[in-house]
Amino acid sequence: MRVRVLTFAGIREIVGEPSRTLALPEGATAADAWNALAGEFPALAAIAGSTRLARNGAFIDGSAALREGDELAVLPPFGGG
Amino acid sequence: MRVRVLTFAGIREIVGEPSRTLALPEGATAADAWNALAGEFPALAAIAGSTRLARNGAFIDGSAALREGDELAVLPPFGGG
Amino acid sequence: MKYEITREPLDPQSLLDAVRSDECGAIVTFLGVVRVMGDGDRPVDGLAYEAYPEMALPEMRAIGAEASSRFGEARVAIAHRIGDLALGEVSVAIAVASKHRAVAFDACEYVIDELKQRVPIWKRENYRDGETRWRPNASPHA
Amino acid sequence: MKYEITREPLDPQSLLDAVRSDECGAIVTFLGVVRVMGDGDRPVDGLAYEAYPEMALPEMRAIGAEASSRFGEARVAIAHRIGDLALGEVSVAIAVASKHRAVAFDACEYVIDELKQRVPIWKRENYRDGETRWRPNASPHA
Repeated sequence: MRVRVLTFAGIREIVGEPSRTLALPEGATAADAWNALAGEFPALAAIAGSTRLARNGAFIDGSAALREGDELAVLPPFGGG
Repeated sequence: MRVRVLTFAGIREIVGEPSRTLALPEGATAADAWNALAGEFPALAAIAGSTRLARNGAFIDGSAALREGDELAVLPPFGGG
Repeated sequence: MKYEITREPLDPQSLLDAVRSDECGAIVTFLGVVRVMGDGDRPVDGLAYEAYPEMALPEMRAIGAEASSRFGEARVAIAHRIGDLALGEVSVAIAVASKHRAVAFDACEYVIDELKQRVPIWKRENYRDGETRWRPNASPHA
Repeated sequence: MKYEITREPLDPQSLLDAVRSDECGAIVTFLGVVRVMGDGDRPVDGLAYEAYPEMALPEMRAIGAEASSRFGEARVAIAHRIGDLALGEVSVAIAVASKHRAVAFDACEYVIDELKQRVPIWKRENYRDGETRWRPNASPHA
């Protein structure tokens, strides 16, 4: 299946583009998607602990199963205000 | 001696003018000035307890002695904001 | 910074401009607005404010200075309108700029609380039924 | 009332207009302003903000609704700017109108505190020496 990964701020700079399509096996979780991304961009490993994930606009745990067409946002710590 | 009495809000409405000159004996206090005013306008008696006095822009007690040319402000409870 | 008692409509933007600086990351403003219920339960058409400016302006300056020293450095501006005000018009505008927001919030709230108690300004409520009343602020200890 | 993420300069007056009503006697606003020291001790030339609007706007609405139910009825508007901001420009503007001022102050402070923790917006500090850094907000429990 294919999911769209959205990246922001420092993570976007590491990945080099704001949006990226990942091809994942059926049944893959959000953590699987993160690991696929971190495998490609080793600099992400250092910030895994402070990064949150959201699917289609709602926060999820790494254990959440993804579906074809999901939008997975990879969110570094917020700095608005 | 003569002092200028400034009145505001409800007190001004009772007295009928915003400023009034009182002729007082030498050595008169702020309380004497108030009593002279209240003698002329009996409706003031009911609000004596909530009225404060200021001389030349500074709060004073009734016991403060007045001088020729003083400006005595008679201040009902504040309502700004 | 800017302390004013005026018969003209208040301009919140001019207070913002008075307090802003390159050092300040937060600006908190308070606007008092004429509302239909006034301070009580009787609908009003509008209010009239009256001031003793020779005493009110120094007191407003003193409150601004206190606000700045109590909570942390802050830049304060206060404007109060007098005369006749219609529903929705602004009676008082306060702007406080500070490096950090907690100071700005605390200082702004301090200014409006103290202004209501200490500044010689009076308010007359003009009720819809034609009656009027000079209405003092509640005591903070009431 | 009004919730916005925009690249255009923020207009505090439009937020005031969005929240005012005949029932509200108090309007409290908060403006976040780009200051020379940023959040740290290094002088900045300016900031850049980035948002995930599809998630940020619903979260801003949720915070506004919480603020109104927690402290007493309040009308809330929130605007956040994104893109490049120079010194002195406004990054966030919040307006809260309520019947009484204590509610407006509490609700406004709640909104900015929660916004900094919960809304997916990011800030890059552009230092004078040419370096840049994405700078997260401090945790409230830090």
